[in-house]
Amino acid sequence: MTKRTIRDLLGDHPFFADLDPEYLDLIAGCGQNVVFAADTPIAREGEPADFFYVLREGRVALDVHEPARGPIVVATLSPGDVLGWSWLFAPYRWRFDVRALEPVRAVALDGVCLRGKCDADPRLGYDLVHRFAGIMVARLESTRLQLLNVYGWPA
Amino acid sequence: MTHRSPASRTLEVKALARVEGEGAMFVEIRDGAVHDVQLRIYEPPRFFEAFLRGRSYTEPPDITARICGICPVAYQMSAVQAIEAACGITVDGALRDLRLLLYFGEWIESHALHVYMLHAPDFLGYESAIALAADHRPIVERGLALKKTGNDLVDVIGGRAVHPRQCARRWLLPGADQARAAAPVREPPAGA
Amino acid sequence: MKVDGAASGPVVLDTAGLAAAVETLIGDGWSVIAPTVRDGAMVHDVIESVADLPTGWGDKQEPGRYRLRRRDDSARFGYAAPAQSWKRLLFPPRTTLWRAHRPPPGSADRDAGDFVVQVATATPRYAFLGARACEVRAIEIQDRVFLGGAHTDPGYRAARESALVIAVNCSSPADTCFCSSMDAGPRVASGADVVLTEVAEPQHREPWYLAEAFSDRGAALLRRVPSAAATPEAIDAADAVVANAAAHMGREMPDVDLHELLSESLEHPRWDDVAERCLACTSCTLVCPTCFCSSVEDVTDLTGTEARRDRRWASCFELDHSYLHGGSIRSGIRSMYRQWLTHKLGTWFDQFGTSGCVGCGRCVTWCPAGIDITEEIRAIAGPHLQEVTP
Amino acid sequence: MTATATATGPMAPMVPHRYRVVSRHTETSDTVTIHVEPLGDPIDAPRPGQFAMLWAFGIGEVPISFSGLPGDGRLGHTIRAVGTATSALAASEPGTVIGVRGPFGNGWDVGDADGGDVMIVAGGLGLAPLRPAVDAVLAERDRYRRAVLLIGTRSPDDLMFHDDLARWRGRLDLDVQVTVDAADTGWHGDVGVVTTLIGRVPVEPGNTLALVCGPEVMMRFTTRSLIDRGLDAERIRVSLERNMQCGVGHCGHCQLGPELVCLDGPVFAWSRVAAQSAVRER
Amino acid sequence: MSTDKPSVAVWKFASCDGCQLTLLDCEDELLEVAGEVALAYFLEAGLTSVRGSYALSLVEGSITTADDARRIQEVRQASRTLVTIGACATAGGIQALRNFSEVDEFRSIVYAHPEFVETLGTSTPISAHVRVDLELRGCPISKAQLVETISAFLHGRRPNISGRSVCSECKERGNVCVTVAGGTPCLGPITHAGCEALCPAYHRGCYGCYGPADTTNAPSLVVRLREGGMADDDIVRVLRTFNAYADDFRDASEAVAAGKGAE
Repeated sequence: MTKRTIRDLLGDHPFFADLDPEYLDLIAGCGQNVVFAADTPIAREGEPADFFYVLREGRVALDVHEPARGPIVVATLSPGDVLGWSWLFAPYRWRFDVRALEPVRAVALDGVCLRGKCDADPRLGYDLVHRFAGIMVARLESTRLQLLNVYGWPA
Repeated sequence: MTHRSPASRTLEVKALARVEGEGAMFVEIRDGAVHDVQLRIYEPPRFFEAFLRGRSYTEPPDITARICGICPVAYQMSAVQAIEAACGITVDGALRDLRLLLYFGEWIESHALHVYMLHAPDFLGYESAIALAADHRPIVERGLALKKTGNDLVDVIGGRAVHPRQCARRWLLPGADQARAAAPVREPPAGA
Repeated sequence: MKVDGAASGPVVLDTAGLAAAVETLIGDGWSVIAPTVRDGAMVHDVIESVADLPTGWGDKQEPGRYRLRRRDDSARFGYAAPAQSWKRLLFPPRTTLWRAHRPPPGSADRDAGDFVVQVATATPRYAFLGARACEVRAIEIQDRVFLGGAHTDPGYRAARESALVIAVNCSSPADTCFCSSMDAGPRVASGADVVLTEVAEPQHREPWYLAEAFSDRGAALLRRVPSAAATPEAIDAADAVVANAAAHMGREMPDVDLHELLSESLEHPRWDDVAERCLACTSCTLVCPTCFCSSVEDVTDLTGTEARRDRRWASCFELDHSYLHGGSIRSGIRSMYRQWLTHKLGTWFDQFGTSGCVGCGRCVTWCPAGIDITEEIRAIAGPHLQEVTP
Repeated sequence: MTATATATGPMAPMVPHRYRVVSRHTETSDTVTIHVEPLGDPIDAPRPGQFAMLWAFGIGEVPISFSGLPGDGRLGHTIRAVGTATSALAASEPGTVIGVRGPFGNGWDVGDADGGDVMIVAGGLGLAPLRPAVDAVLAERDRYRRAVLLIGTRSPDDLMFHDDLARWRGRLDLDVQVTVDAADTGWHGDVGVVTTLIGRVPVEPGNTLALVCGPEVMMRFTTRSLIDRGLDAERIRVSLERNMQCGVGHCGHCQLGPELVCLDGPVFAWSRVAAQSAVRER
Repeated sequence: MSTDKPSVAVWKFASCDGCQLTLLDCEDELLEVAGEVALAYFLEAGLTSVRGSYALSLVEGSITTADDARRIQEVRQASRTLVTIGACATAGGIQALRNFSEVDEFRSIVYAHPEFVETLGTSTPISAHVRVDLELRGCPISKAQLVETISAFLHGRRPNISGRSVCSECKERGNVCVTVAGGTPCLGPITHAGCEALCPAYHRGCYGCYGPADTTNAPSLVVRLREGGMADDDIVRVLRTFNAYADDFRDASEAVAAGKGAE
């Protein structure tokens, strides 16, 4: 079995579907394979968001810590999802705690590296922001539905 | 509530349940003589005399009925007579008879209420007519039947037992009832 | 002058013949129901003889207004739709569907106890005398609702199957009538046992009736009453009565595809306009001869030993009509009115293969706000009608 | 004159059949599943997706779908106690006799998925009417290719049918995914609305039948996600709720435009009701 | 009296006693009711002792004094279920006509010594003060609805009380519409059902004693009353009787009084 490169892994991931191959090369240069054991922290609220993760295997949870209740899970992400957009927007800090629910394999992409490449090539920047905006729209909609409490009984 | 001493005592009734209208009574007796009497009417004022001003002459009977739900006919009739007096009208014949019947119905209902449901339990040492019924059900049932007769009379002439509307047309036009033969009004609830 | 079977030709009845028909029916145990005068309007009621029929009475109906009037003849059926329809009798405003009993309180197995269900089985035997074409059509439409689907309504079926319909071709449509444009009148086409055409003579001479049997039961009835064979002149005279009625329809439903128009007009501004006038009082739905909505009420006695299920007329103008999960789907008058009109004239086709409107005009006359559905349709149809309406 | 009614007699379908509660299982804080068996004439055998009118003596009648059809004449109903009648039914201990009318409505028509994939999407209590559909698929598993069950609910505590879930998850030929709207870290499953699950499973749009049941908003968003994934609206089936009182299309309360939900539904192809569902009532 | 039966209390505020009398007027059901519930406080029936808490409180009358405003809080706290009975408790009653005037003037007109008379400036419904579980309409309430409510309470079901209009009951009863066929002004189209269309059945227009229906369009009815020849003063008065302060009636009468909505 041939070893798959970061570029191969990114190229197969739905988030980068139809991305200009030239950009794929560029982005792959900022990436590295990472592994997290089950139940280990991946990121912590307030910390610098230096990376985002392209999830390949295993699910992760986004938690909010509430003093009286402990961590509350606000979302889970699965292989095929992309974790983290804080690297793209100032002040580049994580908004949630992130935890591996299962053994996780992912490609970590260096945010600082990628921001530099986006600044150098606004077309790449536009493409990436566009992709993240799509994800944000979907997550916003999901969040709104969660807030609706559709399964609850009208008071 | 009674505090006894040989020649001095205080009677305090916080709610005079045997008369209509809400009042409390306080009687203080010292050395065998009434020393102080206080009657406190705490029934909230409703100002009928004030808001009747400016109403049409057709309206007082319906409005004054609401002074008392136990004797609405008395107030309606008073209003009717006052208006008729003001207009110089005298009513006689069948209409007067119907009014009397309406009145009689109210009297029967009201007296049965007082005799059977209020006074009898007092005289016989029961907390209420319902407690009385536990020992003397047929008597209470008789009282209720009498009361119902009075109410039925008001209902037939006035349309309903409380705040009737002098709707005697059904009586005056017997055919109107038969017209409803094919169209039964709702029947009373089960167990009624 | 013998009539043999349903297909036999028409006969002529004079007053004595009509009276004999009523007597025969009563003698056979029918409750004969016919229009009578009560409280300033025509209402259906039990009659004991032709003398109870409203001889010489007519009506004047306008949006939101009904008045009786004296006719200058002695017609017994010289008026348009009475205040309410025959629906009252076939689908009564309030019915007890069944009762159930369970052991009285204190019984060992009270809470887990079995219960027994009983239903009322009394079946009325109605003869409807004087039903109009629009009304007979309305009965046929309710037949589709209550009898035409996978489930039949037992109470309706019992009353309907026994009911004898002696219809009358309409001679005197009101200003609010539009049965012609709904293809529901003024001539009775089907659904009756006997169809009469009343020919009123001037100067208060007795009217006479052309009678046609539409069923074996109808023919059998006509055979038992004195009659004369109908001459061609009599038939012509009767035809002229109906033709005259058709020519004097007070209103007209715009000639458009109502089903299509309404399904495309759910956001028409006219709904807001009519919602300003509509009182949501339910009158239109309850006087409508085809409206069939009902609600059930479960009732118990005080001890909880006896339970009863009642069914009563309901209306899409009631807030509770569309109740779901703590709220009502249609909570405003705009929605309620739109539901009524789009159902009556539009989606009724989807559900029962016919319009729900027969053009009897009751919803127009008895609307306390005087809302006229033909006018509402005209407003909604708007541009579609430019060539038709000035 | 009155007569003792047989529910199959002349007053059918108005008269309830007598059924005795034989078991009562608490699903969540406000939801129970009862099983009932006939005391006299049983109702006709129901199909998955149909519903019955359940009557608590003297209290009232409510439409409740069949959540279990063991096939031995017993009926399973999962009831959420929200009103007086549902509360009384949900509180019915074994031995209680209730009234049952039905079965009403059209059912899921699982067979429409013959030879293709089945995707079942349940939101909250919407799993109840889908449970017999899941079992129908599993009973003739060979007729279908891929089978997916996606379940969304408010919180882990609101999950129902734990035994069935364990059984379904134990099968290799059924892909079961569960997500909740909110959870603490004691929950190791997914968090997020049920539509997020749709993006995670492989879908062969031209060859998939989707059965969807849950609150109306959930169904609207779910159908949109399915359509985004390429499904034809005709191949998406939803089960709707309206104020159903008679069950036989006579009372008029459950109208949705041209549809009588009790008769034409409660299961509809989304293509048939999408436009009507978009009408704004106020 | 046995205590395992649910205890029922009847309370009176500013009112005429007619609604609570309706309970005693249920002659055929009264002893049966007494068999199912423990009537624990009912001054009109001679039961005067207040004990603890009540499963069901029937509240008659409106709040017109500071004392009563306090007392209703106590009643609410002592009651598991609180049902208001009648137009006073539900809408402020006829005495709410003061709300459209100056109470000081009213007081000086009626009483020789107004300084002895304690009252608030308004007569308000119970629901303006405490949570109400159910409102029984009517001036007075209907006997059938009262028995139905008690029966429903006993068996834990929703009472069959519809908020449709009086027109519904007229049609159900077979009445001929007094407005359409007789030109008689009638509040039936906007009035809550429950009386079984009593007045129209006797050829009188409905005078709104059950207050507004669930869904009303009073402004449209005002237009119709004007078309029928009623003067604005008359329209204001017809809307201002026993339910004058109920939202829909009040808004309509105030609009007419302010000269709004004139053609």
